[in-house]
Amino acid sequence: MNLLDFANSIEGYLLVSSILFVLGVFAVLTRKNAIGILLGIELILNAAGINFVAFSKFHSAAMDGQMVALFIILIAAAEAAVALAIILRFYRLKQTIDADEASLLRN
Amino acid sequence: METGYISAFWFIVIAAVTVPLMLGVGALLRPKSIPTKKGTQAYECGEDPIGSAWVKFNIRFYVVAIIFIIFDVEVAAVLPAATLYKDAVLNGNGAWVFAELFLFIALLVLGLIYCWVRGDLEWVKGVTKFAPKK
Amino acid sequence: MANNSALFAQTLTDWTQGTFLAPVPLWVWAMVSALVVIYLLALPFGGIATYIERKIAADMQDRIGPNRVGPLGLFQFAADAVKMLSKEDYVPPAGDKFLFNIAPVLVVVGSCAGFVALPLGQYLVAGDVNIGVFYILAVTTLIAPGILLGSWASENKWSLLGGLRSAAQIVSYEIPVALSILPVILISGSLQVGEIVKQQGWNPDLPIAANAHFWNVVHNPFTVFAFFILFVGGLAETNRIPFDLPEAESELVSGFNTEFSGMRFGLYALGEFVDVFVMCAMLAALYLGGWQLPFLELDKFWITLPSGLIALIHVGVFLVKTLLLVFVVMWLRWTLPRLRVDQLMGLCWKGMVPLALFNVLGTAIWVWAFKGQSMIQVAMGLFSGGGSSH
Amino acid sequence: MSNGIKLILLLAEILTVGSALVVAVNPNILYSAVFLLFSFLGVAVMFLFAGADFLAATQVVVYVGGVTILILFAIMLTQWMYRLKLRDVGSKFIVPAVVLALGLVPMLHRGLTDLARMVKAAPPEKMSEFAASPKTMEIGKALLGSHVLPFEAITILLLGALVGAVWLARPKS
Repeated sequence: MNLLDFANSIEGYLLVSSILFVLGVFAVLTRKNAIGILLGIELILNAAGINFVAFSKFHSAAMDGQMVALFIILIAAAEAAVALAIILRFYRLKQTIDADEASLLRN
Repeated sequence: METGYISAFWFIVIAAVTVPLMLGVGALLRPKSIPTKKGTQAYECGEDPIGSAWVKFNIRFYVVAIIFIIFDVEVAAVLPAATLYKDAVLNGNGAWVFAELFLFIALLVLGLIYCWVRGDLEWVKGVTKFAPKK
Repeated sequence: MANNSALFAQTLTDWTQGTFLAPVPLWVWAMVSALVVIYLLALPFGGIATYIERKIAADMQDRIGPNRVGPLGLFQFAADAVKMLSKEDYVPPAGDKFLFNIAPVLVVVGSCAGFVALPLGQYLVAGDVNIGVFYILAVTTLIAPGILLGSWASENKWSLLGGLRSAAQIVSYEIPVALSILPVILISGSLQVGEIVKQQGWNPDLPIAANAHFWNVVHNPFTVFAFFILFVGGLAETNRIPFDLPEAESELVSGFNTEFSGMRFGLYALGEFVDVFVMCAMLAALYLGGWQLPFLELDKFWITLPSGLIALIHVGVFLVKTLLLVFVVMWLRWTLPRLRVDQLMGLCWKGMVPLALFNVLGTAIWVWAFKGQSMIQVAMGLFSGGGSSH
Repeated sequence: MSNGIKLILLLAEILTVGSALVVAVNPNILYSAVFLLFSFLGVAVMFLFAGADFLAATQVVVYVGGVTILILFAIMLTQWMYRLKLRDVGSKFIVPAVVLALGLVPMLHRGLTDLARMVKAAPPEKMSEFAASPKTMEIGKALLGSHVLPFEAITILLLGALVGAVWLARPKS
């Protein structure tokens, strides 16, 4: 199987999705910056979306996977809005967005 | 995938290539530039800039963007149902799609009213009206 | 694959069947169509528009305007291009070089890619993709990050302020724009621009029931408002007066492109004019019937016209409608004062968004009540006494 | 599908992965955000090739036009940039993270491909037919029919998110 066919097969899609997921986890673990952690989470959500869309085409040829991927996109937007609002609130409180500073459960 | 997207691909590639192409043609044509002290400063009408331009800005922009993203997502989500509406009406079962559209509009209006009433749509924040002391 | 025949590339493939060009594959024709549309329509439009804008400005202020280069100053834009190409290429040393270089690419790609789904004629569309309108909305969103990143990379206070204003303005006005496209989708039941245009014909010889409804702008009372909201939203999305706060010269020098000089500035300006064209063309296609001649259907004409001539007439009609809208955009520039930033946001969120939502609801009720017929169809049905045509 | 078109997909996948790599490792948070934009675009192209045209446009509209702008605003509005220079390096998790990343990719990919083999694949002709058909109306039917409950739940969730996010972002007097 050559590279072009691999790219257009479910294995290719799954490989991209796995790498994206792992890079997302990596970013979440290594970033100190709260926005950096959010970037990692966005990567993870995209990886999940690719997964659903790939299975939707290659394994059922039906809409179910795409529906879930659509829901992921919709929820990801809500998540980004709330997460960034939290970051803003945290910044007002501490004048920093270093996630390590967020260990206290009170002001 | 439709054939139309092949055109889209070429449009994007050619538009992207146009930018370095034009800059490259310019590089061949123009005389060599001699940087001066004033010329390499950030332009502030001839004054020497004080401090970096990368400073923190007001959060109003941010609140607008938060409201925007939720509305954007809702509009994107209602498009598929909207394409079905005409056929559904002509086939006599438009009520279900209409209910969906109505719910969507009602939710957007609710969100808008909340932001409006709580003053999040005001650009000028924190300015209280002058109230004379008793 | 539906509507293959509507593709520019497919048309070229069909035309060249039996000639020596027959073995040329489809993707080459797709590339040719992209080259033709971008280099012979989009970019020249951006250049000539600067000349026309100055000429209109001069006429409105009782001046002569550019009149030195060529007859009537017609080659002014060529002189401008040479000037821009030969100017110093300035990259702010304190700024961010990578982002400074990538920002114009995003702006130009975002505006040029919108052309793909615009039907210049019935069979002259680069790619009449199924998600048409949504595709245009999607690719034009690339412009806002482009402007924001370019302004940040300049390391200039004017730039950053202008870029932030611009991004906030573009994203805010995207909501009324998207909501004003929704009535058209409710009426047409399709996102495909070619299909939407096709439904806007009107032939007086046909009975009402067999006719397509007329232009969407007069489909029902609500679409008239939706048309105006889309137009005003388009002005704001393209940073045109009265919404040109991001580059307000009296307060922000030149806004987000203060540090862009020479051809870099030229590309920004070009991208902006192309974006104006895409906006106006979208408006013409969605609400003003695109390539449809009013009250005529050329293929049902009393003599059969050659298909090439029909295609040319279609392109001409579409361009006339679009350029008229572009003219109005330029006209407004010398008519209206600039809004203040709080008025700008107030107009969007407190004025246009509620009105656009109301239009969507009103159109939905109209389509339901009159079974998708337009005002004209309903009125003619009443006068002829025939009642509903269904 | 011809080889040229498959090449576009391959390039999009490389763009996705390469940009994601920059997102994960670049110390400059602003560059991470910019490359996240390119990663989103690559994913949109992958969606397009998998027959999800509407989803691809939604991806661009929501992520590129919405989330990226929001993140860029957040970076530009919360950082004292001239002091921090946007550096974001060093964390006590860096060694376990590298080990985890190197180990996790083959594991995940192996597991997912095994899963893909276990599930019965769609016949090739059905697959290509599915990839070529327009999806907007299909999605509309599913949203109004089989998936109506999650869809309504998500619309209400979005309203809640709007109220919550705006409440959080509001300055307290």
